[in-house]
Amino acid sequence: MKATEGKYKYGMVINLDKCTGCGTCTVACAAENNLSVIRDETDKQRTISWMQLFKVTNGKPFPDTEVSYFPRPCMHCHNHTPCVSVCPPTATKMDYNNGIVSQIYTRCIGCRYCQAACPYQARYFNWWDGHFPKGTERYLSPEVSVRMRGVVEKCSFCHHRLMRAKEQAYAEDRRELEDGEYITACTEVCPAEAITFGDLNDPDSKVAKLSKHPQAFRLLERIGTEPKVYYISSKDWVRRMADNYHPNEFQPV
Amino acid sequence: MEINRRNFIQLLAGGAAGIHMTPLPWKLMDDIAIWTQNNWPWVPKPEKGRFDHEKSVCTLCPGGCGIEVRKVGDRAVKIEGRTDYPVNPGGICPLGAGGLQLLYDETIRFTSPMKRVGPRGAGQFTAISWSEALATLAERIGMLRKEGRPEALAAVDGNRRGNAEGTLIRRLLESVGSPNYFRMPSIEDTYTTANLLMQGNPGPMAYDLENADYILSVGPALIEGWGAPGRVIAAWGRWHESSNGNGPKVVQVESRASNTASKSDGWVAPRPGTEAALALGLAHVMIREKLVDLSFLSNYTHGFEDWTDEEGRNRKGFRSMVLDGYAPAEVEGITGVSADRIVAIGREFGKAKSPLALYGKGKGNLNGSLLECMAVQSLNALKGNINKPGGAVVQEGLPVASWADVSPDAVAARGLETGRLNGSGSPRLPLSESLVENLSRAVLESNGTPPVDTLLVFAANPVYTLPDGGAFGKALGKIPFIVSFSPFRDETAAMADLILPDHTNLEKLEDVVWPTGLQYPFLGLSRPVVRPLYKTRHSGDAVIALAGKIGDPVAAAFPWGGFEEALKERLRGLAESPGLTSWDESKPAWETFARGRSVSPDYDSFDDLWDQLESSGFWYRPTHAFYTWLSCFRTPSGKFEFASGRLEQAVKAAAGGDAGDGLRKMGVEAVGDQAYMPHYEQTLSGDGEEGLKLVPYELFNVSTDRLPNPPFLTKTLFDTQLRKDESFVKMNPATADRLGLEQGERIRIQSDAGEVKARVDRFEGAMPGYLYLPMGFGHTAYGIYQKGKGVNPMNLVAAGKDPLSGQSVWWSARVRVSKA
Amino acid sequence: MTPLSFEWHWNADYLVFMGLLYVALAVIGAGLIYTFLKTWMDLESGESELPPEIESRKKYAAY
Amino acid sequence: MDSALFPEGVKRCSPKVFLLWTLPWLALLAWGGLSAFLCLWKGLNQTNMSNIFAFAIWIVFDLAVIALGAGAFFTGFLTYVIGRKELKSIINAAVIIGFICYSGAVAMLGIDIGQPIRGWFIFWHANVHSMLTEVSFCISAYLGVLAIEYIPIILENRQIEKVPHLRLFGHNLHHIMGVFAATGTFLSFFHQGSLGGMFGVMYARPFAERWDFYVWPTTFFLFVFSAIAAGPCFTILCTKLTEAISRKKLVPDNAVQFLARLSGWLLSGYLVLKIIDTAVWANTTVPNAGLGLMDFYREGPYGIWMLIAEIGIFGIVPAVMLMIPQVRQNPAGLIVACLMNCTGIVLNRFVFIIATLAIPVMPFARFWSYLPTWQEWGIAMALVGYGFLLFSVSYRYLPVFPKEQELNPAMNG
Repeated sequence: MKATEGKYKYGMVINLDKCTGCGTCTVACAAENNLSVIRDETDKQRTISWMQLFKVTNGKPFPDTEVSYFPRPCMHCHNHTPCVSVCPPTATKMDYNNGIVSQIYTRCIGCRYCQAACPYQARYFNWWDGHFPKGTERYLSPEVSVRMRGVVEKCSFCHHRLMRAKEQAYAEDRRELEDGEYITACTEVCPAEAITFGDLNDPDSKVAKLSKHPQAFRLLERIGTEPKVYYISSKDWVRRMADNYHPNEFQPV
Repeated sequence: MEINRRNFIQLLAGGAAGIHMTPLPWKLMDDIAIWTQNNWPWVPKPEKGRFDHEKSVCTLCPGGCGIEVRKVGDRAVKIEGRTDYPVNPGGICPLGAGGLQLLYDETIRFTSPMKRVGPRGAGQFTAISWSEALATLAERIGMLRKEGRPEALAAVDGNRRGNAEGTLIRRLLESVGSPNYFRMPSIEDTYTTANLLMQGNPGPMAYDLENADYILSVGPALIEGWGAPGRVIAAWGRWHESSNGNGPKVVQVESRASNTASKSDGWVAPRPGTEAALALGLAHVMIREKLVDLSFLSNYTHGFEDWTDEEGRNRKGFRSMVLDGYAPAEVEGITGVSADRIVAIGREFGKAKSPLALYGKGKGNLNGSLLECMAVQSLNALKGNINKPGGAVVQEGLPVASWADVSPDAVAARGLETGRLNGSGSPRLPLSESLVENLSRAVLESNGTPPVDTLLVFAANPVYTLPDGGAFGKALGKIPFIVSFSPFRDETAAMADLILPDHTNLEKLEDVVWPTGLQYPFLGLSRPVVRPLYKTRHSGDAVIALAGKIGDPVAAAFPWGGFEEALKERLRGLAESPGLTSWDESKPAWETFARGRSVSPDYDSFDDLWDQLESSGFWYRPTHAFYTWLSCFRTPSGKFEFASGRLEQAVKAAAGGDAGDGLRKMGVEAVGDQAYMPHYEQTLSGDGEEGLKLVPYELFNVSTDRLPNPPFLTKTLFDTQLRKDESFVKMNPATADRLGLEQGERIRIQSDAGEVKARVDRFEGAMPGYLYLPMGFGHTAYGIYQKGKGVNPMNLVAAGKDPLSGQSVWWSARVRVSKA
Repeated sequence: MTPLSFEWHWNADYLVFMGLLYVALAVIGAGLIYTFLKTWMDLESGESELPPEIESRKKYAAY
Repeated sequence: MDSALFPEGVKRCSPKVFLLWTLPWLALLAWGGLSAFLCLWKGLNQTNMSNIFAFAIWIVFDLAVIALGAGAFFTGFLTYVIGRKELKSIINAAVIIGFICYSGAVAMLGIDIGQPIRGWFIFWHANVHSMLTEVSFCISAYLGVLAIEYIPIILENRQIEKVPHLRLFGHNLHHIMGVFAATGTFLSFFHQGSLGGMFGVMYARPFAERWDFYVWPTTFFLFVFSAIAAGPCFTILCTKLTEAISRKKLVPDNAVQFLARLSGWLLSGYLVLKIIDTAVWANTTVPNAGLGLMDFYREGPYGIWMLIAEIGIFGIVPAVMLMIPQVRQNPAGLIVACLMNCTGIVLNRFVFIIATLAIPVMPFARFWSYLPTWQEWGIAMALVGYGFLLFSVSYRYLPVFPKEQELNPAMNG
């Protein structure tokens, strides 16, 4: 299953120096994508949060302690996408034309093999039917279907926003989208503008340039999943957190 | 062909076989599968409708970010940032992004006026009509006036200082005849008082941090909700643009490895409550090493050098005080920060071109310490970085118009002459406007008829948010009649007898006055983006209607048809002042501001201005008269005062001559000249032996103020902050080892005010000897996502008083810990 | 999934995998049909009168 | 009372005793029924599975019983395809055990998936690249084969046998059983393999990942190998247990000894491959992922003991025991060796499922622990209850052990 390169390859760069760990991306994602709420949202093993914050510390004692955050959307792995290849009813697929890994909720049978195969813990199962306190079904967006229990879901790079942007472009008689015309909800909302989103295949796009930044890296790069989500950090200890290294192997930039 | 049984069956069988040769059955099977899976009756199906966007301003915190609400038909489906708003270029905060869960969750809101039917606190209400509700209240107020004790009407208001609704409420009390209008504490109290004492002008604190090149942030949760979060975090992002390494150096002063501390370029961790000593230690280094702006100090400040007062006495100046009392070694002893570090930071600050020292406490939802704020501001003064681009800017308030004065009748005039119940403004506490904690004390300590008969609560949830160990809630038990104007079923509303629910932010017209810390005058107009969902009413309208029902002379003080009319009259002032209602996205307001050119207004009349305000949602003036040091200070000396003349006058007035007595009454321990200057005094709550201290801390991604926390925000939390119904208290592993506590172990934390249970989170970034308990949890009201989740540290903090201001010391409290 | 399904791809992966599956199912199906037919024919031809002991079981005694 | 249904010439306990015997198993079934109802009605939130432990005790049970049930396909293969006639005395038991294991596993999977009514989507929208698709296809087809193999045994019931149509049908099925057995072997081989492949292909989880041989990772072959090494031992254990409970000798020693000897050799062969595989993995996959072998054995209870126990204690030891005639001919030795063999294989499945998921891959991801809820235990235990019940009923009413009469002449009534 060799990935045939498509025309577009949407990806993301998250600057961890800018990221303040505020969690707005998580909230905006939940609001944009009709994420369900379970009764106990502190159950971190079972809550659904497509954009999840991971907290890391440098492990030094007080007062040299530092914390940092990895906001983690779906990586939309480009190479032999681990979840896509294992899904028995083809409920998840990568669209080679834009690189987005989709999830068909009405197709998913809930076997959770994809969750087992994903090393980024980016996939979430609906252990419950979504709980919508009285009245809150009114904020649900018609652009994203509400999931039923028993299916797996994950970040879609706000695929419906791509559709929206394309429709807008067609309406204006344009074939191509401008850089920044299609961005995800988390990119849009980030108060520090730490997230950049766009087409990695377009050499002029901001995201493509940032992805080539010397301090740019990806999570678990050596496993070979080729994620389309990059991070930038000026801190060695943060960069070291992104992958497993043998002793003395890590090279500070 | 004859149809008989045999060939009918043949036909059927043939047809059945044949149809399987076509894709039809397979396609049908597929469609049926998908159709059934999409139609589970309990999975909501969002209605479709026309897509729309409405611009407004967020009022969920004092930050006032520009928002754009995406709508489908009549429904608001998403809150997003606005890129055409000068404060926040596109981004918002988690609470703002999750705001629709507050709007639409019926289980946490009041859907119509209510009167209490169950016992107080049980939250059992029955719906009544608005006319009945207002009549009940008007009658009660009329009765108080008839009985000649209008001062028994009190109001606690969470509106920001100077907004139209808050001013209306104050006006209601004034016209009825009660001086007992109290505003909920906030960092603004500290800022305005410090500015009054040192600069002679009670304007808002205006920090031009985008143009500073070194930022020493003493206490504010710089990237975790302080000021206008949209503005500060956007600046933060710009500073860390990978392509430019020329952002300012940011040094955070805080006792815990918060996000701000960790993400800053430097972190200094003094013991909580010793920040003033640290600031003065830095001042010591700067003065000793002559890293100060001597020309500013000698020409435009008072009390830097030793001086002689009018009576000819020799007075000590700031310089001698700092050099004598705050040597790095000494400061190390107080703060725990090494002398080397103090010297290093002092030098960095002193050598920077435009270093800015910011003061704050967390998000700023509660007050800070007045002496600390003054000490930090004196660092800016030492560098002459006052009223300069990249400095602390001296600003007047917004140029809004005042309404015609109230003319109280005899009853009201007599009522207004009674002393305020909280003692604020009295000689004992001349520097504070509102001390809500003292109100509860006055009520609790009263015998016989309580001094408050009817309490109105607006836009506040004091039962939960006040750092008073639960005293306010207890006081409510003694107040005969409580009226809540809260749109939410909060703790205070649960104690109320009458509910007159306000709209929530997206349903309400509001003026958003001057986001905290912003360097230029700014007013946002928050417009309703959805029609009110329930039978709620704008509190401004409710107040005006109430005044009408009370009758003259109260009614006469409210000549407006409604809140909008009153607001418009107030905003007329803006039309007479140069300002802008539009913004060019390519020119950040702070850049324009620093250039200091004058602006020509983009409106020519009030009507024009109002139209602009309604569409753009803001008015601002990105210009300033910098370096006007001869005229900008309105202190008794006309200069920036290290030694506050106004304070000295107040102390004298308080004690009738004996300065020491006056100072003691204000809670100041220091004696002599340093008492009038920024100096360090220990601030701590609770009695008992030296030992563990509790520091309540705020999380950016949890609503810690009056608003309930939307469940989406809980998704961003870690389960070392809240797990199931238990809060986690952070402590240094060394401290935990000393107490024999493992990760996750349950403990009981006790103070003189109360006791809570929590679980241990061993965290290297916590200062040894201190416990850090998150705020925003432990509600006893609202819905299933808030009620009973964790504990409220405010139940443990009580009694400590900040010197001079008399406000609460909530940032450090003595506690005891035992295993639970 | 059949070659008529919209997701079907005419490539080796599908042909081998689905092919083998259908072969296995066909063998099982054929076996069953054969047994049914044989039983039916045996009954028709009157060979239903087997000895009370099933032959095959008798054979066990030999081991 | 029900003696008319017994196979000819054998003795069975009274209905009362039998009823008493079934009670605990019925109780397990009831517990499982309640659990299943809750899981289907309220959803999988009734379990302690999570986004971390996406697979849990049910999948461990599933894989374990499928490995142990491999006795059916392997014995069938030896009996019908290779023609080892002595195994005819045990093939019925092996088939029934296999049927129990597979039907139980499939039923459990039906509850385990979040959307049971969409289960058929695997077949309908098959992703032919997924190992789980291969598993599902082969398991369901093989369950059909097992049913076909089971039918003639049912038809041999004394009363059913009286119906000529059915007797003849059973007889004819018997005749071409070789075809089914061969197909079953083919299917079973692929799903045992693809069950292993499921884990080996998870290349983003270095703990499970194994290098590829053609389209299959080595775990494909290791799972097949380990299943045929353990399956016969489980069949032996089941027959020995039946013998112990019924206090009768049911299977001639030659059949048992043949299976035991074969198991010993297969297990040894498997272990050689497993050790090579582990060594290769530890020296290629693991360092390529930036890890050392011991990095996997740090989290919670999942220490290096797993590897030692799986390969050493419950691998090499039973293999040696089974290969030594004196040991395997000793009744106690045989039982212990078979038990250890089965334990080792179950442990292997456990490690591949639970440890794989428990060990975080991202350096900053944390370790979570997992304990099943009573509902999860209920459904797992229902499988045990169902197994005992079906086997007991089969034993009571069907000629499961053709040599029973011969081996117990004294009881001939």
